[in-house]
Order: sequence, then C-alpha cells, then structure tokens
Amino acid sequence: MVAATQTAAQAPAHSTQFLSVERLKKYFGGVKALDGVSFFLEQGEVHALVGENGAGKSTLIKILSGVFPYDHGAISLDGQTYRPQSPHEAKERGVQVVHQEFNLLDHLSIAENISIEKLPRNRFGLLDRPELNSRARKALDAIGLTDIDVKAPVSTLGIAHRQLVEIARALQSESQILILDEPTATLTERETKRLFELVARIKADGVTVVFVSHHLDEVFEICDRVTVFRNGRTIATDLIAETTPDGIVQRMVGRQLAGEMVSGDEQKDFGGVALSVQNLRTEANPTDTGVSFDLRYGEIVGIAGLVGAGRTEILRGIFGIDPVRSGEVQRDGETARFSGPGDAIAAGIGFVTEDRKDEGLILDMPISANISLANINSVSQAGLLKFAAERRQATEAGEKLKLKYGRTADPASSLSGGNQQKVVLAKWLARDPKVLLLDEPTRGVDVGAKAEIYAILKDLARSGVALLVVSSEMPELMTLADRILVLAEHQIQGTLQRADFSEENILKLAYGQTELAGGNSQ
Amino acid sequence: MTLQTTTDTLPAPSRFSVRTVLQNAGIGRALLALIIFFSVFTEHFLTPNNITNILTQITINLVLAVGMTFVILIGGIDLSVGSVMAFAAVVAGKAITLPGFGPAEAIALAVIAATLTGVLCGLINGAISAYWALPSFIITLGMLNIARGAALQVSDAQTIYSFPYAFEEFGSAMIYGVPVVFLVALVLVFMAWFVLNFTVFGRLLYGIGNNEEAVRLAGQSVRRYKIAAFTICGFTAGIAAVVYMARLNISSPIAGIGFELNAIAAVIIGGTSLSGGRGSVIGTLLGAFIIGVLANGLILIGLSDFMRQMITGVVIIFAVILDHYRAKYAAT
Amino acid sequence: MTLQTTTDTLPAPSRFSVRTVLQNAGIGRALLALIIFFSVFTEHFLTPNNITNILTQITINLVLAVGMTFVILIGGIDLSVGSVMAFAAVVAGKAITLPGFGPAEAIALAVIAATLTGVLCGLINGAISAYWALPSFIITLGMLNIARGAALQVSDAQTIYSFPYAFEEFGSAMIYGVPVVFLVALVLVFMAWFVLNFTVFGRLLYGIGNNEEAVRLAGQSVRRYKIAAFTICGFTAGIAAVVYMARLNISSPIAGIGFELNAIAAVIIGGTSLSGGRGSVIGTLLGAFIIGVLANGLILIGLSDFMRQMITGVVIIFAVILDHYRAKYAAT
Amino acid sequence: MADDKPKVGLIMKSLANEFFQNMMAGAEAHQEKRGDYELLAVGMQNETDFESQINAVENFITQGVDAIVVAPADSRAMVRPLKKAMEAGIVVVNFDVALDEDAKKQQGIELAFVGPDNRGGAKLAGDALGKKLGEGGKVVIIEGNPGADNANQRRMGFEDSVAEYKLDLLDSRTAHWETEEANTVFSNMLTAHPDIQGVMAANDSMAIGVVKALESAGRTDIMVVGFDNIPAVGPMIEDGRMLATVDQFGTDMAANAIDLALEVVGGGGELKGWVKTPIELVAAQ
Ligand SMILES: Nc1ncnc2c1ncn2[C@@H]1O[C@H](COP(=O)(O)OP(=O)(O)OP(=O)(O)O)[C@@H](O)[C@H]1O
Ligand SMILES: Nc1ncnc2c1ncn2[C@@H]1O[C@H](COP(=O)(O)OP(=O)(O)OP(=O)(O)O)[C@@H](O)[C@H]1O
Ligand SMILES: [Mg+2]
Ligand SMILES: [Mg+2]
Repeated sequence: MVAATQTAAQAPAHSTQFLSVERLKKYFGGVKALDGVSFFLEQGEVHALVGENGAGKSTLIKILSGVFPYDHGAISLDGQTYRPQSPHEAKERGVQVVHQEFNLLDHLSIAENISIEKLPRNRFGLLDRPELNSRARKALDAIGLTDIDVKAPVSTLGIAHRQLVEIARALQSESQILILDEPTATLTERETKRLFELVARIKADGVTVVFVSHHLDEVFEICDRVTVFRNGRTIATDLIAETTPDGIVQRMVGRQLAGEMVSGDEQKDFGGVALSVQNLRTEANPTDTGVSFDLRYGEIVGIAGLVGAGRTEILRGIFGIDPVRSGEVQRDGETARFSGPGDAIAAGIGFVTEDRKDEGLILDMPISANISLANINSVSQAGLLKFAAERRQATEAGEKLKLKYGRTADPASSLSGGNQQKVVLAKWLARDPKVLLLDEPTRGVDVGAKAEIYAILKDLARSGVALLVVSSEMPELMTLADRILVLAEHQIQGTLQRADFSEENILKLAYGQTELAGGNSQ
Repeated sequence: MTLQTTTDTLPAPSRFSVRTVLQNAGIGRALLALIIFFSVFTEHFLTPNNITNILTQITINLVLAVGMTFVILIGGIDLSVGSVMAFAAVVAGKAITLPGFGPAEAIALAVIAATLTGVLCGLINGAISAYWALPSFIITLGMLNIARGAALQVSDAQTIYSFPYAFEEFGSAMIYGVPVVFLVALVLVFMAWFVLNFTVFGRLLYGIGNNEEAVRLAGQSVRRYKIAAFTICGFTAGIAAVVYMARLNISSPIAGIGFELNAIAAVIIGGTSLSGGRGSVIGTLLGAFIIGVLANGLILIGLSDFMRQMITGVVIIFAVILDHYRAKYAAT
Repeated sequence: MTLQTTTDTLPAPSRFSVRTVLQNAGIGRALLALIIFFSVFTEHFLTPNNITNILTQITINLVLAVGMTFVILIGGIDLSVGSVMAFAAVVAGKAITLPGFGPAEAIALAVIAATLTGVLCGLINGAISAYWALPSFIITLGMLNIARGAALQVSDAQTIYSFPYAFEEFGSAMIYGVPVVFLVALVLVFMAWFVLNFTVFGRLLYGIGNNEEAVRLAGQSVRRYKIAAFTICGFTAGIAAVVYMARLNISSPIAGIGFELNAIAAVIIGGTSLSGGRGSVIGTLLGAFIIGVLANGLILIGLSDFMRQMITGVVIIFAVILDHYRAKYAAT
Repeated sequence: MADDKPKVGLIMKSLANEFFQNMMAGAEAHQEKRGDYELLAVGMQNETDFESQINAVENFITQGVDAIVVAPADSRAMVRPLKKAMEAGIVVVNFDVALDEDAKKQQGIELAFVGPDNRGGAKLAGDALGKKLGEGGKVVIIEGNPGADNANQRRMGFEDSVAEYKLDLLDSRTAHWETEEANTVFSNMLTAHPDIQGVMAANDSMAIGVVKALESAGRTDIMVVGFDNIPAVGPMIEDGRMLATVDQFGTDMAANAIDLALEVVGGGGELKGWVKTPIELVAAQ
C-alpha cells in the first residue's frame, strides 16, 4: 500500500501526451462495442482501464494492437495518426499486448512461444536454440516460474502458467506501450506480486503500461491514472491519488452499488455427505497419498493453493475427465466409477471449467445453444429442439447473471470475456446440479456481477446444493466458503474453518508451512 | 413460404440467420452467374430437356454430398463414398439378380442390400475413427481400398445387368419434367436440413465440429455422434448406389471412382468448413448445382475436353473467391 | 550417433525428444512388422535386388510427400500434386526434346522447366488460398483440374519420349545398390527435416499450423509463410516430375493420377496431423516406406489384385491403430 | 518338382476392367489345362498407373521368371524396362497394345506382338456404323481415357471409318471408360447436337451409358456401336438398342501369348513381328 501511494505521487507532472484516442467508435453489426472513447496516455505512466463486463475495454485494446480497424474517431501516436492495419504494424510502432484470451501455440515449446515474435538466429541464420532456451529461462525466472522446463510444450501447462508465459512473451520485445488485458484473472497472489514488480521496473524504463483488471485493489496498487468505461464510452479519467475505489465503482455502474454482501456468518446445518473423495490420485498427481475430503449438501468448500498446486486436477479427477490412478470418489456414500463426464453429470454433478475458450464454450454457436448444452434434454422433446424454451432459458439466465449481449442467437464469441464466463456458469446452473464443481468461477467477471454470482452460489448452497470452489482469489474463497482446503504440491496442506480465514493463513499453508497465525491445521 | 414463417419463430441461428441466407445466396450468386452465362452462350442450356438432364446428372453427387455434409460438419472426411457406392451397387446387383424373386421383392431386396452395405461400411469407418480417435482421412482411405477390392471381388470385375423392368421405370420416371431420383435426393436434403437444424442430434454435431472437448465435458457421448455421422454418410452412399442402378440398369464394380472428391467439393463450395462446425446442407445443394451446371454447360458450349477440364478448375476457384467477397460484405 | 549427440544439446522438443523418437518408432514398428512378415512369407523380399526395387518405387511418392508435409503442417492440403507433376513433366518433356540442344543442355533445360512449372503452380495455389483465406482443398482441387487439362493440352494427349541417354542413366544409376533418385529424395527429406527443425521459418510453419491467429497476433506475416509452404510443395512436384521422367523415360500427360492421395497418406501415416502443427518429415519417410513395402510385398506373396487392394486398406488402418497404442503408452 | 516348371510373369492392365479380368481368367484356365508352367500375374491399380507395370517388370526380374507376357499400359514407357528384362535373359512377349515402333528402335530391341490391333478393331465397328448411315451421317465419338494407348488407337480407328465413309463427326469426348460418365457426357452432347445419328463408344461400358441416355431422351433413331463385347451388351444388340460391338476374344489373347512365350523358353526359335489373332464384329443376326 505504501508503495502504491508513492507511485501515485510520482505521476508525471509534465504531461507528455503521446497516445491520444478521440471519440473512437467501433460497431459489430448493430452492436456498438465502442461508442465514443476518448483518453490519452502519458509517457511512463501505468494507466488502468476499468469497467463492467462488455464495457469495451478489450475492444479498444484490440484496435490499438491492430487486430481490427475502427470505424470512426482518431488515434494519434507520437503526434502521428495511428491506424494499425495488422498486429505487425502495431508492434512496429512499439505497441505490445497481452490479450485477454490466450494466443499460445500448444504444440510448440514454451521457449518457442516466448520468442515467437522474433525467434533468435545464430550467425548462420538458423534458429539459435541455446539462445532461445536461455532467453526463455531468463524470462520465466523473472516472473518466478523457476521450476518450469522451457522445452516442454505449452499443452502441458495449466491455465495460470499459460498466462504467465503470455506475459513473459510480451515482455520480450522492446516496446513503448505495454497493454495487459486482465493478466491477473487467473493468477494467485504470489504471481500477481511478481508481475507488479516487473511492471514497476519497466515503468522505470519509461514504458507506458495499460492495465485492465476487475480487481480495484490492484488498480490502486500500481496505477497512476484510471479511465472508466461504461457501455462503450469513457466516463472519466482520474488520477488514482485523487479517487477512491468506491468512487470508481460508482462511475463504472452509474449508480451506487448495493452494500457489500454480508458474509453470512450464520450457523448452517449441512446435510449428509454428498461427495466423498478418498486418497484420490489422478495421472498428474505424483504423490502417493492422494487427496481426501468430504463435501456435504448445503456446504461450500473452497480449495486454495498456488498455481500448479493441483487444484484443477482434483476437479477433473472427480468429474471423470482424467483417469483416476488410485483412490476413489463416493457419491451419496456409494462408490462412483465415472468413466466420463456423462456419468458424473448423470450422478448430479456439474463442472465449471477454468478454461472457457477450450473447454467451456462452443464459441461459434449461439449463446442460447451454449447455455442449453448440458441440459439439452430439458429444452427438447423427442429429440426435437424447442427453440422458444431454449431462448427463454437463455434470456432468464442472462437476466439473472446480468449478461450483456445483443441477442441470444449471437455466437458466444461476440461476448466480452467476462460475459463468456457468465455463459459457462449459466450452462451449469441451468442443469440444477446436486454437486457443483467450480474452477475459477468468476475469472474476468466485473465487481458488480461478481457479487451477483456470489449471491447465486450462496443461494444454491442454501437450497442444499454442495459446492466445491477452486479459486485463486483469496477474498472470493473467504466470502463464499464454509471451509477452505489449502493445497500444496498436490496434497492438502491444511483445512481452515471460517474462524481461521485470513489471507495470511491461506498463504502460509499454500507455501507449505503448517504453523498458523490463528487456529491450527487439522 | 411456410418454411419462412417457421424459421421466424424457430431460429436456429448460426444456420438460418440472415447471415447464412446471405452466405448461401453468395454461392447462389456464383450459380446464377453461371446460369446466365450459359443461357446467353448456348440456346440449348435453358431448355426443359436440358434442365431435366442437369437434375438427373447431379442427383448421385447430391446424394453423396448430403451424407458428406454430416461427416465434414463434425470435422471428419469420408474418402470412401465412391468405393462404398460401388460395393453397395454390386451387392445389390447380386441380390436383385438372384433367381426366384418377383420384381417387387427383388427390388426391395436390392434396396435393402445397398443401404445395409452402405450403413455397414459407414459404421466401420465411424467406429474405428471414433473409438481410437484416429484421423478419418486415413481410415476412410483404407475403406476406399477395402470396398473397391470387395466390389471387384464380389462381382468378379463383371458388370452386373438385367434388372427388373420396374426398376428402370423408377430410374427414368419424371414428375412434371423433374426426375423422381432427383426428388429422392431433394427429400434427403430436406431431411438433413431438418435434422441438422431442429434436432438435438444436429445441434450436437455442429457442437462437436466446433469444440469437441466442450461437448464432451457437457456429458455428451461424442463417439456415438461421430459414429452416427459416418453411418449416415454410408447410408447415403447406399442410396446413391440404388440411384445409380436405377438410372443405368447395371452395377459396375468400377463405378464411382473419384466421386468422393466431387462430393467433398460440393460440400465445401457450399460453404461448409473443412475443419467442421460451420456450414449447411442448403449450401451443399447449391454446391452440387454449381458442379453439375458447370459440367453440363461447358459441354454444351462445345469446349474441348482439355479446355473444359481447365476451365472447370478456374471456375471452381472463382466461385469460392466470389463467395469470399460476399461473405466479407455480409459480415460488415 | 552424431545425430544423437546433437539432439542432446539441441533438443527440438515436440519433434525430436525421446517421445518423438518413440512416436516415429511406433509407426516404425508397424513397418518392421511388415518387413518381418514379408521376409518370412516370401524369400524374394529381403533380396538386394528387391530392396533396390522398393527404394526406386517409393521415390516419387516420397518426394511428393516431403512437399506435402509442409503444406499439411500449416493445416492445408494440396490435391494438385499429381496433376502438377504431370504438367511439369510434359512441359519438361517438350523442353528436353527441343531440337538443337546437346544432351547436357537439354537435361538442364528440362530440370529447370519442371521445377519452374511446379513452383509456379504451387505459388498460385498458395497465393490464392492465403490471399483470400480460402480453403486450400478447393483451390488445389481447382489446380488439379487446371494442371491436368494443361498437361493434356500441351502434349496433345501424347506420351512424349526419346530423352537423352544421360537422363536415363541418371534414372537408373545406383550407388552400392541404392538408386540415385532415392538418394535425391533422401536429400530432400534431410533438407526438409533441417528446415523444419532448425530454422525460424520451420518453427513458424509449425506455429501457423498450430494456431494461425496466434502467429498473426505475434506480428508475423502468416500469408507469406503459407505461400512459401505451397510453393515448396509445388517445387517437390517438379522434382517428382524429373524423377518420373528419368525413371520412365517418357512424359505422360496422364501420369500421377491419384498420387496426391498416396502422398497425403504417407504424411498422415507418418503421424503428421491433418489439422496442422504436429508431425515430422521423418514420420513421412516411414509412412512412404510403409506404403511402398506393402505394395511390393503383397505382390511378391502373390495375392490377387482385388485381395491386395483390400489388404492394403486393412493394413493401412491397422498401422494407424498400432500407432495409436504406441502413442498412448509413450504418453504415460 | 514344381520348381522345375518355367515361370511366366503376366503383366496385365487394370483387372478392374472386365475385359482384362476375362483375359486373366482365360490365362488361369490355360495354366490349369497345360499345367506345365507357373503363372505369376500382376495387374495395375488403374489405367494410368504405369509405375506399377514397371515395378512389376522389376519384381519379375527379381523373382527370376523365364518369360514375361505383357499388355503395356503405355507403349513407350514400357520399352526400357522390358529391355532390361530381355537383357536379363527373360523372354518377352507383347500383346494387346503394341509397343511403340520408334521407341523400340531407339532402344534397339525387337519383340513379338500378339493380338489384334485396337485401331483395326475400332474401325470394324466404325465401318458397321458408316455402312448403315452412309455419307454425311452425323456421328460422335465417346473416347476412353485421353493419353491411354488403347483409347488413342480406338479413337483413330473410329476416325479412319469417319474418313472412309465421309461421316460428319460432330463431337468427340472422353468419358474415361465409365458408364455413368458416358451417360452424362452423351446426354449433354445430345442436347447440343440433337441431330446425332450415330455414336461410336470406345468400350461397351460407355456404350451402355449411351444407350441409357438415349432411352431417357426417348430417342430410338440413333445407332450405337461399342467395343469389347461384354456380356451386358448382349441383350442390347439382340433387341436393337445397339448396332454392334467388337469381340477381340480377350479370353484367349493372353493364353495365346503365353503359349508363344513358352515355345521360345522351351527352345523354339525367336519370335518377331505381329502374330495376329482373330477379331470379329458382333451384330444382331
Ligand atoms: N466480435 C464481436 N462481435 C460482436 N460483438 C462483439 C465482438 N467483440 C466484442 N463485442 C461486443 O462489444 C462489447 C465490448 O466488448 P469487450 O470485449 O470490449 O468488453 P470488455 O470491456 O473487455 O469486457 P470484459 O471485462 O468482460 O472483458 C460487448 O458488448 C461485446 O458483446
Ligand atoms: N491439461 C494439462 N496437461 C498436462 N499437465 C497439466 C494440465 N493441466 C495442468 N497440468 C499440470 O498439472 C499440475 C497441476 O495443475 P493444476 O492445473 O491442477 O493446478 P492448479 O492448482 O489448478 O493451477 P492452475 O492455476 O494452473 O490452474 C501442474 O504442474 C500443471 O502444469
Ligand atoms: Mg475484456
Ligand atoms: Mg487450475
């Protein structure tokens, strides 16, 4: 926090306005993605873009990075008009970007991915592998991924690691503007910290950083100024030092947000054990003890841990996606042998995956079709689709989750990142599962919608559904969970009850310590 | 007209939105251009007789292409349809010429034999490629060889002939100048369109072509659907065999060589993506027409064989380029 | 041995790791099984003479498959290689039989004519499909027709013959029983392997096949690389034409029909993914061997033609199934 | 002591073709009957697959056969490999399509050709049509695979008839030997030239396609001739839907060639020139 105020204080006094955007408009058919965006960047600042899901942040970023052109308005960079026709041109002008959705080459090595923009050549003009690998090594070390083999293909990485590889890649080339679109959405505290250190360092070198996040505390920690988006327009740009998180939220949503949710401390009565996991080991788990825990009806159990601690693999194992090496899963006290997701779903389980692009959504298909995918039988009769029912279901889910979309018939790819995440959630909510597994359920979701989602999840629990939530956001787990399992190295390091919830305790366990500040690990 | 209204209340978006209609219209425009061109340059083109001819000539390709659409939509490919058609025709030819059956029974037997053979080959294609998650290109290439070898073996490389008269009747029957076999193909197109747009099955096929993993994680048995798609493709190969037999009154073990490429071309010219997930059987219908009209028209204007082959290639390329521009303008 | 050491210091992970060697060994195992089978069942199989024969016989397919590997790695396909080979051979045949040149010049002229023709056709394929972002399947299908028509037109459907004696010499020359033309193919394989693994160009081709959009977003010109891949494929078609001419001493306008399927099959049996981004040219080499050994061996054991065709299909399917199990065990 | 029997390598064209299939059957029956030689037969994948014929020659050299009897897919491409075989001491007899004279001369080899001549056969059929139509009769040709030798020769045979009878050749197109394609192609030719009076099809499979096209068009005034005399055209000639076809007695052709080859192997004198075999026009009685 101290550091944050300092950076804010150092906000550039002499305004060197080197990128300015004026009344920018971008339409997708009838959808006004950007409807008058104006702001400017000063050299060497860290500039935050905030706004609700679908407000237009990523669209602006894609325009700045040459992914697609704009319809109206003007951009100037270094005093010249800026209208990049391709990502290549944007990069030539010194604009570097980490997009919200990943753009990695799964079958290529991490090292190759990191240097893909400019693969090193040796003096014969050939690919310089030693240089390639050592560059990657350095880049990964810089962001703290010291234990990852740079020669491994990206497909072996979990989602947070992929995000870090993306960041490492963007940091490779010299740039004058570095744009980070929600880089922290899947990161845990540790990685986020390290990222911020890096940002501070490149800022010191005079690089301007544009930072998008739904975590206002992060914005306040590293940014100098903040521009607020609402419905495709910029509402205001403020000096961080002169504003407060509440003020920003108010601008974002255009109204006062209903007070923070009361984190219900009421004593709850849980039902019987819905899901019992015993010494579960999947193919990816190298330990020989595995993981054991119980989940009761009406209970929300959180799973915390650092990136790569093995959280996702537990959910995948339970849901029958990855083969189980040993141990077992019991559903309502009976041993369940799921040979695939179909079996798990038949047993009343749902699974919100962390990777919406590859596993969660059918991007080219309509929103309504995505929402009905897991419960297609309820919107069909005798194998025939009931389109009206399907549309109704989508509309209802959209209202409930505050989805921002054009029509339910639009493809899911037309949604903003946060809204896509809501569609993944809606898909499983529509299914009325008895047990719901959620992996990073609010990844990329804005502050307001997050609160809604928490309320919905709590309601579900109250109505007797058992929830297992994996999240990299400790506040999220502490708001939602009745109990938090902390994972380290594929094993449960400890379990925290509500009374012991604190970021410090979670972190300690996550780092492998067992001594806690308050209570004790069981 | 009725269809139009139904569509308004039951939109199956990515297939029947304004955009898709435009998309089809795009390739439809290429078709129109061809038709206008040929009408201007040869008086014979727009005659009732010639239209009947074109309809007859595209029937087999259209039937095969309908099944192929299912396979391509799930991101697969079926190279075996031409051979399977020949195999089915030979088996059916053996069946229909069995002694001791009346014409009606013999024909029924042949139809059953042809479709069963087709279905069986398709099932094998689908089962192997789905069960072991193998590239359907190679599996169906294997089947191409197997079915062709089998067709030759069963028939001993002889043309089978002398089918019941009623069968010929069916092959050359017309309703208002429209060949009955073409109507059969149209019915298949309609059924495919219906299945793809209005059933859970069709929806999931599109889903699998788009993102197989997402469909799997939603608890659906991807394998089963894949097998079904290949089986449908085998089925249409069987139907194509029946049409072939009825039209030509023979079963030839060397029929259908290269038909797979034509069928795939119809599907892709019709706008279906080879990587799966996008496309429509209406596009396939138009694609089959383009190929058929081109073949017919170029002969009518009297181009030599070699020039004709070259021009065919050029026009196919131009058609998709044209379609590209259409798609671009439709998108903005 | 040297290779082994190099690999240790310069690992090209997804291509030359232990896993990849195993992967190749997987299909290599299928090859080994075939070889053992044929050696047991026919004494003629493992004779020096027959080995020479096999090497000669797989050369053209191998050459075509090397170029095809590039195209398939970027997620494309080239159906035109067989026709382009014929067209290149015909053009080169016309060139080599021009009067007034000494043998050396005539041969040089022919080689240049063949490769230029191939390169040009490949360039057109690549340029059109990259520029308009069209499916290469259709574009190269168009080229298949264009090149074939052109070959027939240029040659007037006549086989061109009577080439300089030195050319035949080259076609049938041996070094320790290894045909020189096969060595040429091996050199191409080696060059391709080197380019794909040790140059920036090669890595970007893998990248494009893997995720084209990501490579574009990384600021690379995807189009240029795509065009290059198709041009390389055209180039190998030109080289195949030279080999064809040297080996058969004729240029036939109907040469190479169906060669595209064989080349694609070699690539895919060799483990390269049709959707791009994964695979190796070493696999292609093994794939070409499987196809060649199978064709040779099945004739030697005296199978009838139809049975042979069926068995070929079955073995192709089995080879990829076997490969699947290998890949599975290698993965764990 | 089966090993003492001479081995004869028979190289056919695509056995997927009825004509060669029958020829093959004839050869097998012949081998059965004589019983004093071993028959190794190889076909090709398709008509344009010259490579596999060349490979077959190479394989036969490897296997050490005593004689090779070959129906070349390309009259020029096969010359050099066959020369290699002759140099290896193998007796080579050529049938069905004669090897190109110039090419043979160039390679400095001579060998016997057994069989009828495709060109002459086609002319027989063409003449039958020419006689019926008389001068100025409007005809079209349905060709085989362009570039294939027997297709070329049959086309030339038809063209000889056209010249001799002063017929009016309206169009000439390939249907690649295939029934369905012939049906399509001819339907379209008929649309373009409704005044066609006669059709010369380079094989019977295509003739069947033509006959079906005529039936669909309701035309009974057009005469069709074919080639090969496959069983399926029997009824058509019988009931007048086809005018005539040509029988080359393919069943015996390979057998005859084998006989000749064995003679040489057994010490008979060298063979040269053209050993003609019968050929016959088949028309309704
Ligand atoms: N390709 C597209 N087609 C149609 N509409 C689009 C497309 N891309 C974005 N949109 C629309 O543009 C609007 C802005 O989206 P954008 O992705 O910029 O939002 P965002 O501010 O980044 O949101 P989030 O915080 O959820 O990432 C949304 O309403 C979205 O639906
Ligand atoms: N799809 C995958 N294929 C191979 N390895 C994987 C895959 N997903 C994760 N891993 C590896 O398994 C280990 C555990 O990953 P897991 O995804 O379960 O961790 P996590 O705690 O959920 O972390 P993350 O924040 O990355 O999701 C990590 O080392 C990761 O690299
Ligand atoms: Mg966004
Ligand atoms: Mg995870």
